[in-house]
Amino acid sequence: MPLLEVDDLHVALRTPRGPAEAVRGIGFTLERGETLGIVGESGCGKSITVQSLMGLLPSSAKVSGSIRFDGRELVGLPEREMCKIRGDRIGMIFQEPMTALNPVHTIARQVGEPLRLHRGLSAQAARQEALRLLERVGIPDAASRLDAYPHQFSGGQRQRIGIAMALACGPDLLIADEPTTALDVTIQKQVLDLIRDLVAERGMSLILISHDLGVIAQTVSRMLVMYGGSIVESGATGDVFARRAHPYTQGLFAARPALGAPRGLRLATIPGSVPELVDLPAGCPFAGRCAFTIDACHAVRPPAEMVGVDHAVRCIRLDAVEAAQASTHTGAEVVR
Amino acid sequence: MSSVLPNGSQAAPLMAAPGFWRRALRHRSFVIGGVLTLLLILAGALSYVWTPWSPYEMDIASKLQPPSASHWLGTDVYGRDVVSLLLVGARASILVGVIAVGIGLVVGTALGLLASARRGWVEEGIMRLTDFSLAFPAILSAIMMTAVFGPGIVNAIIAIGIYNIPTFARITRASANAVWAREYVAAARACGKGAFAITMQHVLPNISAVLIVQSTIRFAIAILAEAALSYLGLGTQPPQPSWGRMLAEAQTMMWQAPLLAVFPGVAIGLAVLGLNLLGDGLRDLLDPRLARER
Amino acid sequence: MSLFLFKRILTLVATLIATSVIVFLVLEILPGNAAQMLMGADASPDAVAALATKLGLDQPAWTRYWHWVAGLLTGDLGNSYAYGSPVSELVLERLSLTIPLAVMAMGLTTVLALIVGVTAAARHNKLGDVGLMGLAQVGVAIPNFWFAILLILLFSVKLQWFSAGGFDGWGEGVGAGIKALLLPALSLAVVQAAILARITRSAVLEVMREDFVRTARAKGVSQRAVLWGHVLRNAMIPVVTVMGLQFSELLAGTIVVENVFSLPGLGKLIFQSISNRDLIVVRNCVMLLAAMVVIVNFIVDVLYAAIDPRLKASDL
Amino acid sequence: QSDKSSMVLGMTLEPPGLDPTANAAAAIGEVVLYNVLETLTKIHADGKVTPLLAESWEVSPDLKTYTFKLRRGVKFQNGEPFNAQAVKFSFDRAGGEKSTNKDKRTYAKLSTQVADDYTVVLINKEIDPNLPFLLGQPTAVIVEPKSVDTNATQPVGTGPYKLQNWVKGSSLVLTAWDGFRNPSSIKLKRVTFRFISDSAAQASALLAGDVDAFPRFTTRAVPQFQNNPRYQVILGGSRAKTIMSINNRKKPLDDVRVRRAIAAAIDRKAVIAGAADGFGVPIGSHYVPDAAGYVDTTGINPFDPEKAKKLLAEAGVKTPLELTMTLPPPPYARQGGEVIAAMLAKVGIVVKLQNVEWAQWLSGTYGGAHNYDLTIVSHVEPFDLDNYTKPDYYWGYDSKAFRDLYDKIMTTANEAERNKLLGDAQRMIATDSVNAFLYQPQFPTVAKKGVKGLWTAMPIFCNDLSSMSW
Amino acid sequence: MSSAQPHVPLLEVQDLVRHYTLPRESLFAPAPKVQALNGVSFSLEAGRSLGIVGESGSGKSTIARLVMALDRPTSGSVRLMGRDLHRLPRDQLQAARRDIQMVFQDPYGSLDPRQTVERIVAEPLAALSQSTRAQQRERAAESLAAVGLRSSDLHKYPHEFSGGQRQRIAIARALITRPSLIVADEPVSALDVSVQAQVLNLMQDLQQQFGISYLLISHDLAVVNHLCDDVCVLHRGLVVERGAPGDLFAHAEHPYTQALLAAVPRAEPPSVRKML
Ligand SMILES: Nc1ncnc2c1ncn2[C@@H]1O[C@H](COP(=O)(O)OP(=O)(O)OP(=O)(O)O)[C@@H](O)[C@H]1O
Ligand SMILES: Nc1ncnc2c1ncn2[C@@H]1O[C@H](COP(=O)(O)OP(=O)(O)OP(=O)(O)O)[C@@H](O)[C@H]1O
Ligand SMILES: [Mg+2]
Ligand SMILES: [Mg+2]
Repeated sequence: MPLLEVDDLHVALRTPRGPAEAVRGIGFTLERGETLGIVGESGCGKSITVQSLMGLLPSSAKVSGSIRFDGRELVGLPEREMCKIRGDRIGMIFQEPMTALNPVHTIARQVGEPLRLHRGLSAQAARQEALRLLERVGIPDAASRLDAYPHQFSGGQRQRIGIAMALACGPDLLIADEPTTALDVTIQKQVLDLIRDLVAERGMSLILISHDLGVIAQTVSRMLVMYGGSIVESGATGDVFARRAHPYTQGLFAARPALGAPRGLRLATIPGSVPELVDLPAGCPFAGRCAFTIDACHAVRPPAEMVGVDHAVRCIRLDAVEAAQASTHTGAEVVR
Repeated sequence: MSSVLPNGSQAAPLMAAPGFWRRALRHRSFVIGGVLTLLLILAGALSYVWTPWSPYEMDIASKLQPPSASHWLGTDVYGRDVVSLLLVGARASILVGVIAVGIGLVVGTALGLLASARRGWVEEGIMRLTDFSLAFPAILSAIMMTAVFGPGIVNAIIAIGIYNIPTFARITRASANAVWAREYVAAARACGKGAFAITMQHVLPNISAVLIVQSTIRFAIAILAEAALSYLGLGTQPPQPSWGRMLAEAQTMMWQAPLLAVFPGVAIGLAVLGLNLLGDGLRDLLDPRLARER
Repeated sequence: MSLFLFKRILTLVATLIATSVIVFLVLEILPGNAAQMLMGADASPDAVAALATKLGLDQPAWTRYWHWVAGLLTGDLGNSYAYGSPVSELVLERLSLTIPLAVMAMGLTTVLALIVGVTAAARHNKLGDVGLMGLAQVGVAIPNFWFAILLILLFSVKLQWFSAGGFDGWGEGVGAGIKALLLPALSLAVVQAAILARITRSAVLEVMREDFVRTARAKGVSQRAVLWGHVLRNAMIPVVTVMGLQFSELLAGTIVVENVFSLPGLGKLIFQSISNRDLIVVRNCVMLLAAMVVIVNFIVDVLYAAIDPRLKASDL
Repeated sequence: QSDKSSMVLGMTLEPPGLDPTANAAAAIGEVVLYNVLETLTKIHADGKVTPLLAESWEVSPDLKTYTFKLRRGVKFQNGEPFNAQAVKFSFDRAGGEKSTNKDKRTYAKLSTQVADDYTVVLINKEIDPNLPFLLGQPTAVIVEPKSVDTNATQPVGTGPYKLQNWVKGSSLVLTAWDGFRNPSSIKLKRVTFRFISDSAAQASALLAGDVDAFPRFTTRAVPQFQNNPRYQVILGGSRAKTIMSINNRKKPLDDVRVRRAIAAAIDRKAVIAGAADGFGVPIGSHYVPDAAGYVDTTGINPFDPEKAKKLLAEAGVKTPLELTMTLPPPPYARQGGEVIAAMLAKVGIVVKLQNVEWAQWLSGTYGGAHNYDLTIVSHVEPFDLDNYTKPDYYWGYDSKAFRDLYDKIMTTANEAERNKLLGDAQRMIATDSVNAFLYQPQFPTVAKKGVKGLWTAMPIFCNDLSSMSW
Repeated sequence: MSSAQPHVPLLEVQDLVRHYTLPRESLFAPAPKVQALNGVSFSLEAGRSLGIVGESGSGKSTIARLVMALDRPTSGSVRLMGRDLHRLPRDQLQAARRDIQMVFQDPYGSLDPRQTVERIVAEPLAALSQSTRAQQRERAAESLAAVGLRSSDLHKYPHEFSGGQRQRIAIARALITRPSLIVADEPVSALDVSVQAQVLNLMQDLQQQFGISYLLISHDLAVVNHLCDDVCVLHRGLVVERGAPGDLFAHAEHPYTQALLAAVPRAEPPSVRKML
């Protein structure tokens, strides 16, 4: 049995301008010990997806479909039950290390909180455990800094504290929602290395969200590319990087300025902007921004098509895309 | 301060925006608040041309009558018509609220803005000044002013207004400091804008929500403060009625004619409610983030 | 920390000096004097003059100012013109009522406001929120003396649980004292609580949007525990600011409620002393109030630092 | 009330000290007079004067020499004996150079001689037939020489009660003094005075049972007690005269016709209803019905707005005539002012009301430049017709005829004759319409049903505890 | 001006030092100091662009603030076309600001939410107060057009735009005075890749079109590489290495630069890397 099975997940958010379908029929599975990356433009529904796994959506959100975690259905699970899973079976690391920690509680308290909650540890025992965790995530001189407050740590250290907190109860699944976006490259590297090591060490499953393809490439074995609330491409990281079957995936890759590329070269951009969630088109959400758009694209949402082993793409113009790719594949876009 | 004057005023661009009134009329609390406030103003205005009875005419023989067809809300201890008193009393209450809050708002906000624009010892000085004036509660300064200049609505208003100054100054400074720390202010400074222009164009509009809400709360407090001052004989002077004075007078009659205290109480409550709702509504409507629908 | 203290003390001294001059000058303008007031209309004029001499009222203003300030420095506040007893005694007596009353009122205010504010914020825009905030709206609009009379009507006259007023000091026991102050404290607290509840609500709502709340929830902390354990303390800064203002207001602004409950509070003493032209009492009371406001501000600042570890005392 | 030996009395104002010889506040007398400190004579509710510390007294035919025989075996509460020396000390001190006694002038005219330990002879420089009454007032208390400096806080007297405890601003407790000469006559062992200034609070204190009796209760709240079987309401007259004083010096008020017009514009009944909630008796002159020699003068200037207008026209006053009325803090003044202003408006006199504090009233209206047109005040002094003999008094009435008449009153020993002259004096003031005489206030006392011994009338303000019981 | 005048670089920063004094911990101990900049010098020729990279806290933003004269240096000078900005009288500084504009990191925080786009974009002109409202509007529309926005956007408010569009508005504001230098403090780090690309392209276009120089601050080496002729690597308030980006990244000498380069994640999965 896979650890996580998501099937036809829909999330509708109530907004002043009507309901917005932020997630539209997502499905994927995650085995124990597997690492999964999610990439996509800002606002495409990455965070909403993982928040629905955690049951952390705003109360205005309507979730339908199925999320089976370790065989248990999470959709519609009462809040009390969900509280027991959160932080215990599923841990989460957030994007902003600067604001994700409570500024008025000591770090020992914050790291020990899940332990007290789920393991029933005494304050003293939780503190001991917190010390162990903080040492494990590499907070220097952790013993003397247990009673320090978040603002007394650097961004990288804070993110480590966040990781320690997520790992406190040894979850089966670790979700990291853009854990390094706010950090500079050297720190980012440390944090990602740490997450990788910990996942390997404990045999956890990992879901990592990022819009940095470099981060995804180095951290996860499988990836999903999301756009407009649905998965447009999924597969093993290597396959997706090699094939870039969906035009949107191509756009994402092309837009990235590469180190060492000749100066003055224009970056390829994706014209237009992400469609409004409130009035998403009936067809392919990327239709209109895509160079390969034909009328059929607007008509109906493209079905998933397998283009390789475990490599699915939702595009009806795959042939045209592939043809174009072959002809314009120049060195300019090649990553070194 | 910069020699550059702001180019044209902020001129409430949102108010002028074509959709403003359309949106406003769909905003529930704005409409309810607006109606109540309008009623308050109308009551005051109406009293200039018409009241069911003379609010000054005493008829001691028919004192303390319960509500009836001729006296809709009954009569007071001098046999005056309560409805007429309420209508005329609205004037004084509006006056107290508007001017007392106005004084506090204008002077206090100016001081608060100055403190946060200048920082350093100016800020320190202004803040200590507010500390100092807070040591004089409104009632105390009212008592002193009354003792020196004699009681009366004007002195009461000034005393309450003065008391509002430090409150507004503190609130303004706190929120203005937050605005000064924002990047768009740095951007404006990078453009070469002076402190005055930044204050008028960036700081003030961005703290307006806080000020609007605070003003409506303070308005309520001012009306009640006038009531308290009247209760001590320091507020509106007879025969001029005010809601506060009616309440204070009815208070001595609580045991015989409890309704007399209910009517002005309800009037104050409604006025305050109306203004608060109006303030909340205005705050929402003036916020461009909430204003536009695409 | 010590620099901070030093600055504070300097502020206190400067405030007090300014207060002393202004208070003295303002009071000098008041028409009438204590001797005349004490002797009343029918008194023989020479008796009035004799009293004025006895009280030192016939000395020039600056001499009196100097005597007063010199007295302050040596801790001698002088004797009340009206009561004849030392001002310090008189004021201490009043403070033994006013401070407990203000503290009780503030305590009630805080408890009421936090419960209402947090509960309303938790039910943001739902029926409970609208209802509670409507109640707060009404609370702001209720004149406190009016509410005080309602309390008396219910609890003293109808139920006879409490006496309708008066306070016989703490000599009768702490329980009796608290009982005597409960209704006044409640009637003071209702309006203040209504204001504070609104502020609490918006502060809590603001904090609830912050990222760390989500972090806490992701740890499996329940909605309620997040609210009281994580959110509230972060929301306390604006709440404490307003509490400081309210407390200062309570120290002297309770004359009306003191009247309704016939309590011998500081506000009433000041009011009485002004009308009696017992200026020596007024002057000293205002000085005391000024000092207390500065001290309350200081406490508020210390509270800030206690609430939010990011604000070290040295930054204040 | 289960405990029959104690009682709680309500009082509107708190005394500022407890020494009636140093401070004029009426509240002092209400607490200490006859209870802690005693006088040679005692005034009773009906106005009669009986011996107290004096056993008897004799008056010389010229009304100038009084010989008092003092009670023997009386001790002060500090153990010192009461005797003629104490009396001489008290009166000399009251009239002395440094005296701050309100009635300093009265005592300055007295010379006190000790005939023997228990006999005192008082020689009055001027004739005052009311001297025995005056000697029963709070300012005439006999004090113990060693205690005079601390009487304000620790009064030492010869009376049945001692000060037990005083919570300033709230309440004061007197307990029976076991050294009193006649302890068995004292039924209440412990009496608490509770100070409640707010009128609604007064009512609630009675209703809540916090207070057993409330003399001089706020008139506003009386009606609800009148038909409540749990309470008794006693209405008593007083020697007080509530009047609207007119500044006789100012134009056009110096014209008697204008003053008469003002008087004629005022409906006393309505004023009583408005200012005193009906608790008053109309008076036509500066004299009250309970006092000796009273004549009804209310007919001299009856309520007649038409006549008022006519009088104004006669006097050549252009209407609207604008006047200010300066009002001191008591409710009777503030409320009465409002009512009278409304009445005067009807005859073309526009009155601007100006509320002032007592201190301002004393320094600006009553004293100083007498800068006012009209004011309302209650004159509570029992015998104060002599104020009409003082041209520099605040209303500025300057009439030789009246001065002569008053001199004659003071030198007339025969009581009937004196009363007749007093009647003439009342008529003269009323005819000259010096002030607008409004009413004699009635002071309601509200008490629980069982309280006995409360004064029905109030010639002076005092709470005679020795007569009270359950 | 005579042609004989010696060559003056557009921007010359000399020995810039900025120490921040932290609040005293005790009355007697000296106040602690943060040495944000310890003597930074560089110069920038007209028409060229300089990138400044470095880790968080290395003093990048401090340089930007000093160059913009938003803050005073502890010592050192900032010369814009020969004029020392920190010594100019107020009115001349104001005039000098016409030549130098800034784009901030945060597209959400750097636009006043209560002002229309028109007012935001025209703000630098308004501050110079030499033009009428109508002129300002016209220039604002031009400026918006230059960044690819419509003039109908003039009346909208910032919240109505996406992050990339907001950053365009910020750039339009910087452009409106036709400055010779734009200081951009992390202009794209808050944006996701596809929007980032739009903004970088735009900046590049404008550079070509108007000959604007950028002082580009970033911690993303690729971004600097994309836009700049020169790069300074900042480390603990000092410039540790500088040069053309291509050379620098190919042959980094300073260990910190090397660490920086090594940390950049490569957008290639392990399998691909193995293949190479
Ligand atoms: N509470 C909410 N109410 C209404 N709409 C929301 C809410 N939260 C998110 N959205 C919308 O849902 C969509 C998906 O949001 P989500 O946070 O999942 O994006 P994301 O992919 O995580 O983007 P980013 O990379 O910027 O974090 C966005 O368009 C967003 O505006
Ligand atoms: N106002 C200030 N007071 C005290 N220290 C400051 C202040 N501003 C900046 N610093 C300190 O100066 C140093 C340099 O700050 P600066 O903001 O220039 O860094 P940066 O390179 O822009 O970093 P980032 O990449 O995080 O934006 C930092 O250690 C910072 O903590
Ligand atoms: Mg997200
Ligand atoms: Mg920076």
